[in-house]
Amino acid sequence: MADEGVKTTLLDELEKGPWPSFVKEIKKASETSPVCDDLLGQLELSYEEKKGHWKHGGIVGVMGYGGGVIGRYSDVPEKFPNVAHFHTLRVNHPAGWFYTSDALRTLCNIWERHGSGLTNMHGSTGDIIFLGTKTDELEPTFADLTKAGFDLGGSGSVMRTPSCCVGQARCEWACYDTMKLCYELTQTYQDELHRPAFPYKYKFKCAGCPNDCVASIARSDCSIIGTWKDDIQQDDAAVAEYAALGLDIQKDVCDNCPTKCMAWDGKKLTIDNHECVRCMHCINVMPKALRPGKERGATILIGAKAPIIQGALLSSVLIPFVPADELLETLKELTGRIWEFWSEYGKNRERVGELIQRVGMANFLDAIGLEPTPEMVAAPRDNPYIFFQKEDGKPKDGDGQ
Amino acid sequence: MADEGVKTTLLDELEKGPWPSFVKEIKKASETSPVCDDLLGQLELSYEEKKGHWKHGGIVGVMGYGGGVIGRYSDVPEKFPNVAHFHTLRVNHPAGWFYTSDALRTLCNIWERHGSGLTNMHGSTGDIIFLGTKTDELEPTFADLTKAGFDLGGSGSVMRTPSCCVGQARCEWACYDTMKLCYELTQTYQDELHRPAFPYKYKFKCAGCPNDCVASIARSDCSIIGTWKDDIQQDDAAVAEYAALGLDIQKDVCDNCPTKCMAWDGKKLTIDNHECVRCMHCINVMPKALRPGKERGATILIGAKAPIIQGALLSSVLIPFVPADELLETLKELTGRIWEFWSEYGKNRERVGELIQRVGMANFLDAIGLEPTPEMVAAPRDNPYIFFQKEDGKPKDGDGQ
Amino acid sequence: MTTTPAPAKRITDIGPPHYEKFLHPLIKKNYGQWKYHESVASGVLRHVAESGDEIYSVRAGSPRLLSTATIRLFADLAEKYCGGYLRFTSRNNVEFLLDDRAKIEPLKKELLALGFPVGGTNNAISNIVHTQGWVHCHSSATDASGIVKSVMDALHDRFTHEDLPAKLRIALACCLNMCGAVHCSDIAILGVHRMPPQISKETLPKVCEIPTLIASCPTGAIRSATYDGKPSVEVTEEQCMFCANCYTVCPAMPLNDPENDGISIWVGGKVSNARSAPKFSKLAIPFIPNNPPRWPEVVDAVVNIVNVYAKHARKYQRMGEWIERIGWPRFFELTGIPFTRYHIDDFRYAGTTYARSTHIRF
Amino acid sequence: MTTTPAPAKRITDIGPPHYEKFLHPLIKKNYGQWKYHESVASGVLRHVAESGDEIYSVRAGSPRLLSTATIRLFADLAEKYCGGYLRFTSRNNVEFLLDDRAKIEPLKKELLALGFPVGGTNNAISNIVHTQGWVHCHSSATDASGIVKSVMDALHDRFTHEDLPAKLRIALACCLNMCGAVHCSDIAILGVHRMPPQISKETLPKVCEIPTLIASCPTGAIRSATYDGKPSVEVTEEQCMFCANCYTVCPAMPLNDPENDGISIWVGGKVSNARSAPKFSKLAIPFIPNNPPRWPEVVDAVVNIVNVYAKHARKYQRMGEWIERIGWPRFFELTGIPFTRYHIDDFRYAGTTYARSTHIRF
Amino acid sequence: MAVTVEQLAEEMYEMIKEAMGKKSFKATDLAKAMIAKYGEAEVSKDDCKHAIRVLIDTGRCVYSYFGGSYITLPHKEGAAPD
Ligand code: SRM
Ligand code: SRM
Ligand code: SRM
Ligand code: SRM
Ligand code: SF4
Ligand code: SF4
Ligand code: SF4
Ligand code: SF4
Ligand code: SF4
Ligand code: SF4
Ligand code: SF4
Ligand code: SF4
Repeated sequence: MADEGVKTTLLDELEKGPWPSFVKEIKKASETSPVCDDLLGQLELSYEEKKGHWKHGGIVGVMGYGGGVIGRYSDVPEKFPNVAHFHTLRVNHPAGWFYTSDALRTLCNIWERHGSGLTNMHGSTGDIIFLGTKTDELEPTFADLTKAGFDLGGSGSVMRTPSCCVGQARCEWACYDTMKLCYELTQTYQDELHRPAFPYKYKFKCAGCPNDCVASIARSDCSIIGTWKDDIQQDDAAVAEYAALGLDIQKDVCDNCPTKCMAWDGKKLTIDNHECVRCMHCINVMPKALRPGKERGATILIGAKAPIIQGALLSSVLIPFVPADELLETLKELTGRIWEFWSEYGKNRERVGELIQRVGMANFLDAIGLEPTPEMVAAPRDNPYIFFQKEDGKPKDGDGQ
Repeated sequence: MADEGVKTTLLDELEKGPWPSFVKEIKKASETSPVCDDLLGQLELSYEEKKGHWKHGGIVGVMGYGGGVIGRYSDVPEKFPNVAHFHTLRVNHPAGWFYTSDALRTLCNIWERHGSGLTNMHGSTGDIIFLGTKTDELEPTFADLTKAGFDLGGSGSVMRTPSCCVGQARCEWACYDTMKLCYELTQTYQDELHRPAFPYKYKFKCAGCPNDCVASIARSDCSIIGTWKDDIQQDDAAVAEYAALGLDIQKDVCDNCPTKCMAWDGKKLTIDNHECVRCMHCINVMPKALRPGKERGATILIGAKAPIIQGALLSSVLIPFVPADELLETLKELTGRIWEFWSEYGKNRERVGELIQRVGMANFLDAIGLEPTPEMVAAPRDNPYIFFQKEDGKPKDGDGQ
Repeated sequence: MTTTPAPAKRITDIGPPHYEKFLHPLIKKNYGQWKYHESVASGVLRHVAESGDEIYSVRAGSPRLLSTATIRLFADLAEKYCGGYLRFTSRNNVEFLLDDRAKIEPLKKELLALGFPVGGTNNAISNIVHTQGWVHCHSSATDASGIVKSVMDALHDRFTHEDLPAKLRIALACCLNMCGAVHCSDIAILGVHRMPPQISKETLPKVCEIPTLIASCPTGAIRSATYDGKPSVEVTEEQCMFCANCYTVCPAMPLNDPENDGISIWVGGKVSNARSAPKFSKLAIPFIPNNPPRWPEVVDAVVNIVNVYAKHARKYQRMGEWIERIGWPRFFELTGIPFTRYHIDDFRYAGTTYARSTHIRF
Repeated sequence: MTTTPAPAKRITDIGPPHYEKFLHPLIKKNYGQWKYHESVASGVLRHVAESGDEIYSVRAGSPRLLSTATIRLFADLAEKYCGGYLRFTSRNNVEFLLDDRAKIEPLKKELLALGFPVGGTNNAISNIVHTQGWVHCHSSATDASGIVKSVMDALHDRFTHEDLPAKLRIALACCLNMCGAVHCSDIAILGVHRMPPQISKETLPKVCEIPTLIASCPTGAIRSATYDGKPSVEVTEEQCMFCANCYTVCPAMPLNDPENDGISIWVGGKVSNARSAPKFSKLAIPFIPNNPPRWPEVVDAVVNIVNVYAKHARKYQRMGEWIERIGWPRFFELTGIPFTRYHIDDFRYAGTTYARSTHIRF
Repeated sequence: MAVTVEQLAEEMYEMIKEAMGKKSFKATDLAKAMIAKYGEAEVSKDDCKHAIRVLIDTGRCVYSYFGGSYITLPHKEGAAPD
């Protein structure tokens, strides 16, 4: 038992206070898994020394896959032999992170059998993280997982586990079926998920509307964000009700509209839908009165990533609108072309967003066969350094080269 | 006479239409100056061939000065011998471009005596441009000019002729005396204006208020733009008058205020001056009712330039506020330090704005002895790549270098 | 990669289970047919379908690092109150999906008794997205879970109450790799190094490819050198900005150091397209030393920023929208955070961040 | 440098004459004491001093390229109507300064008769800031004065009437050096090359420093080479974006070419801090061939943009402010200008110009 | 197809062995090398993918990971030695 086995003076401080404590979780797990005592011990050491005690990397995995396991070794194995190996498995979550009690228990059973009993529900990319086991247990864990219908997620230079917002399962604003798309992308690209063949990682995230509850525009190489093309659906009676209940429609709604395309005369709300940029604000404030239009689909954006190493990127518009029922096909076709170009020209560890910046958006569009549209840019160029192409320029003969 | 001497079929087209014609001007000048015939001839050739006919550069000047003359030679001198040489002189204009009829006539006399009789009133930097003469005439022109109290402006790697808006001479909004400052800067730096000692050109422009009628923020390495610190002076009666005359104060004034810090209740205009960013809009719309505050001075900004070669720059804030009566002294001190750093570290043809971008604003501030303030940035950095300095980091001993 | 012998008939590439298996029957029935939602109480949402059906979601805070024991607890609760149906959110909270309004209060009571606060909806502070820290990563400049716990303890009331001007999203990443994707958060807590890589001269030639290593440094601080006659590298310390990219590709270049590692705080990012476009977080506090177990200076800094925001922002203004309204100088004035040379950008887009107008508040 | 022998006693470094000598007595008296102004008529301003004194300014358009004959004409008019006091503006118009209101109309009449339109004040289109072009510069990709004349002929009514939503500033520069500082104009007309430098192999080694030349190219398109055994350079054409910086430092690298030189049009820049911060102009039309003497395609393009703006912009909205309100896609739609690959930035800040939100109008 | 998947696998294996300790190859490096050698008519990207899969599934090669993923010979288990 943790309480007997290890002294955790510092960590014990983190059992106090109203927020649920991860230290308590580790201690709970240590009741059934002795490795957790050593984890506590090493963590306490880190807290004393203000320094991590894990070695760099480690190359382990399950047979045939190039990802899904993060190898991890202690740099003080003599002190904490039970965490000398402490690898994690990334288990691909079900779309939308829905579970039944049974499914959860199945996962618990497997992980108690083979590992520390510690998890992250979930990892930042969306996977179920099985936190800490030994090399010998990897293959058996994998066998039990697949038998139970689960498979590994990604790590290394692969497509990563796609994720999505709750979407049509529980949200009235989902402009397409995010969970279905997420599931189908995951299934379509099983090979790309498990066998590294890219210059670097590639992430998909599917959000049902511009609220982007899965942070796709900030965190995925390919962001699919629901939107609509026609007019906002408006229920005037419900608008009146909000007003009657005290909502200041002018101030709270109209004044916050980014394009100021809404007018409220005290009785009637008028939206100039031609000017609306589908930001969702008015809908968010009055969900009973306003809803996205009926012609639904998504905007496809490309290139988000964290800052390493050229600076963080947000995704940028690639296709302004794809109807909901054409999304999967369009994405498959597009993704094929993107991956082909990226695999051919991407440098090692170059994310697709960085590649686009390096070669220029226009060249990237050429390569993947898309026409430039003004929706792709916040503004046209302001510098005069245009690479006019040969077809446009008519170079004359001369003594030049 | 032009009409007899040269055929200008194409140029003649540009004598038509309501806007005053430069072709007419050249023809007028050709009545007294035969070189203008050849200028017309060569220009007509350019119009036929869609191509300029001047050779690159040419190194001419007046004795002792390194600037103020742009050498120019025709590449078809055999056809147009009178413009075989066609140098321009840049003559430093009086601040604010004010003249008397006499002063203008004096300039005309000199230029008819020594040159083509063609001018630009004025060049883009602000100089009086004497357009076209021969090498032999440079020194005599200069002698006549100085005798009449005029001197040359700049060209090459010098401080260029400072310029300013009309300011307190005729504008109620001038927050400091732009013409005086412009004049005094010009006089202070006569040596730097005439004898190239910098990595590249350096321009001052002085605008009396944020309307920036001399485009200083876009066109000068050092921009001095008037502003105020206290509250906008407000005349409620005059506001009411504007309203009575039909100005929609809510829509035209308040709604256009960038910080929305104005409120109009139909009777009284209230400005939250604490939030005002001194944009001038409300004052521009109601000059009789609103005026800049009484605590006046200027913001000093640094670094504007045209795009060659790192891309165009606008000036950025260096000192948010300098009281009007301290401006000249502050600028002298600051400019000394800026020029010292720039001369030491600037690469050949590197403008000061480019240097700042290259070495980083913080290092530039260190070098010129200014403290960083948040007014200098539109926003703090969004990337985590901070060059922590040694004083802050406490590097330990180890096996590192 | 070391793999252990696999059983004869291995199952691979099956992907995750189909989500439909896990959907509450009422959700399956009304899939794509939701009409509107409303807040029932803090942490409790009511979604109403076109059919008139209603589903209630009760959201509980989670430390994310969960023992199977706790997961079993959640499973038990789900079974007891909602037919075994639950989900986790994109911010690692757990959501119980109920079709019976009457069961909300009992469930809440039980959750609270077990130490799981209910909240995080609407204009509350939700869970902190975070990463591994000293619990599992080799790369960390700080711990993750310990800081999250300390900060959420202090912000607990902001989780259980929906009374902020708008949503406020906090995220933490323990190094510049930013697995917590903190770059677009209202408040971001980011572990930073301040010590250049300390080259392990002995191991370097054995474990690293030198050209790859040299190429990895964005500032060109790494040059080739020889050590004991063997190829190695050296680092020009003035050119290092501690990104640790060299360490990612070469284990012999560790940067971590007890005194020089610590925390930076960033503010004003957002992800949603609501009102304004998504924004990056910007630097607020360059460095706070690591002070485990409870990082009091970090907690104070975050709480201070939250309080100032809560007091001054207008309704519906996210952190970044508020700061854009009042201007960055005022943000520093109101929070009392000093503005330093480190706040001024000097990376590739630095030029675009200088104040290129005279719009100034005095 | 070639200098001619100078007279014994040279006067140097005296600077320009002191401006006070040239000020109207009424201006000198009320210097710094102006109270307000108003528009009397298009092209005529009335400034009122605290003292109650009034000065009238009558602004006339000028081709900037002036013969001494015309300058003498202005001098005569100034003497006749306003004691000999006049000035030029920062946009090269001439302003007559009158203390007698009664003289305004006669002066205007005489100006008009002489072919000098009165206007350019307030929300009119003022004079076009421009440069030398084929009249004097070696570097030009187009003429300056000819285009300005043609465009202003077409926009003459917009000069003499103050009926635009806001000020509209046009500028022209005949090459990328941008002496007309067109980079922050409501409408910018910019001469561009589209042909890589044509190396004059014979002269190059004689007139240029090869290392300086190579260093001058921002894209690294110039590499050293030998020609006839002598050191020279060659240009990788695909890497050239026609900036002509190489030509500025080396005369043996001319880029100009009748077929490939032409005009690009840029829109939406501004300088003032009124309402919004100063902005750069953005690309509207990448290329229009040079078509002297009257460049009809350029004139049409500018007039079209002005008309669309005049029709759609709200009061007080400058070109760029209007476009930001309606969005760039709509700008291209309303003006009928095609959007091409050239509009997408690929220079150093390119990444900041991509549309990184879902804010889209359909 | 003139070149069999097995042949490709064998050649890739040799490549990897040769460069061991000097350079690591990514999947695309291997594919590019094979296509360069035999030409697109003889060898497709898919062939190369299959060849890599053969190498991995038989355990002759494994994936490694340092910032990005590489294909290498199997080696002793463990983290980077210090
Ligand atoms: C459950 C969840 C989706 C999921 O698949 O897991 C979700 C669910 C809802 N979101 Fe969200 N959002 C969820 C993460 C997000 C995120 C992602 C994140 O935080 O990392 C964002 C982007 C945040 C950002 O911009 O930085 C997000 C931005 C929004 C917004 C836009 C808020 C804004 O004004 O910027 C709304 C609209 C609103 O709240 O008015 C919204 C609204 C909603 C609604 C009301 C949608 C609906 O009609 O059902 C849901 C209840 C929200 C609530 O908490 O009150 N949701 N929502 C996520 C809950 C996370 C949590 O546990 O707290
Ligand atoms: C486990 C996880 C953090 C967590 O606690 O949740 C994680 C952990 C690691 N990430 Fe990450 N990343 C995790 C999500 C992310 C995210 C967030 C996301 O996917 O939404 C990001 C930012 C988004 C992005 O992809 O840019 C992220 C950006 C990185 C980066 C920087 C990549 C870049 O291009 O900027 C690295 C460094 C690298 O790949 O070399 C990295 C590298 C790592 C490594 C493998 C460390 C390394 O240098 O090799 C970490 C292993 C930690 C460990 O010991 O377990 N991790 N990583 C997340 C994966 C769990 C999952 O599968 O669900
Ligand atoms: C005479 C001149 C200054 C000088 O020293 O020569 C001048 C004079 C005045 N300007 Fe200006 N501006 C002058 C060039 C400018 C410039 C520079 C330029 O165009 O290159 C600008 C910046 C333009 C830009 O932003 O691109 C400029 C931006 C303004 C503004 C701000 C307009 C806006 O809304 O953005 C005002 C305020 C207004 O008009 O409401 C203004 C207002 C004024 C006032 C009303 C100031 C006053 O109270 O006397 C003057 C009469 C303006 C008029 O034309 O109606 N002046 N003004 C310049 C006349 C040029 C011309 O011949 O047309
Ligand atoms: C005469 C004038 C244009 C005009 O018609 O008004 C002019 C003419 C020339 N400029 Fe300029 N510049 C003139 C104002 C400007 C301005 C506007 C300003 O000062 O407000 C700019 C943009 C602002 C700036 O300084 O960035 C300007 C930016 C340039 C540049 C690009 C500099 C840069 O750092 O980006 C060059 C190229 C160079 O210096 O190598 C240049 C170079 C030239 C040269 C000397 C050509 C050359 O490559 O050497 C031109 C000589 C033309 C001739 O034959 O007379 N000129 N030049 C202007 C000077 C008249 C005067 O003294 O009043
Ligand atoms: S992104 Fe939109 S559709 Fe998806 S859960 Fe959030 S609000 Fe609903
Ligand atoms: S969705 Fe946004 S842009 Fe559209 S009307 Fe509503 S608030 Fe305005
Ligand atoms: S810049 Fe300001 S002070 Fe100067 S003329 Fe223009 S409006 Fe007047
Ligand atoms: S000067 Fe500008 S910011 Fe200040 S109150 Fe007037 S309109 Fe608003
Ligand atoms: S943010 Fe850095 S330290 Fe934290 S888990 Fe990711 S890679 Fe590891
Ligand atoms: S930490 Fe970053 S900047 Fe410093 S040496 Fe390593 S790669 Fe270069
Ligand atoms: S813009 Fe170019 S061509 Fe025109 S005057 Fe300036 S340097 Fe010469
Ligand atoms: S024109 Fe510019 S890009 Fe082309 S070769 Fe010359 S310097 Fe290089």
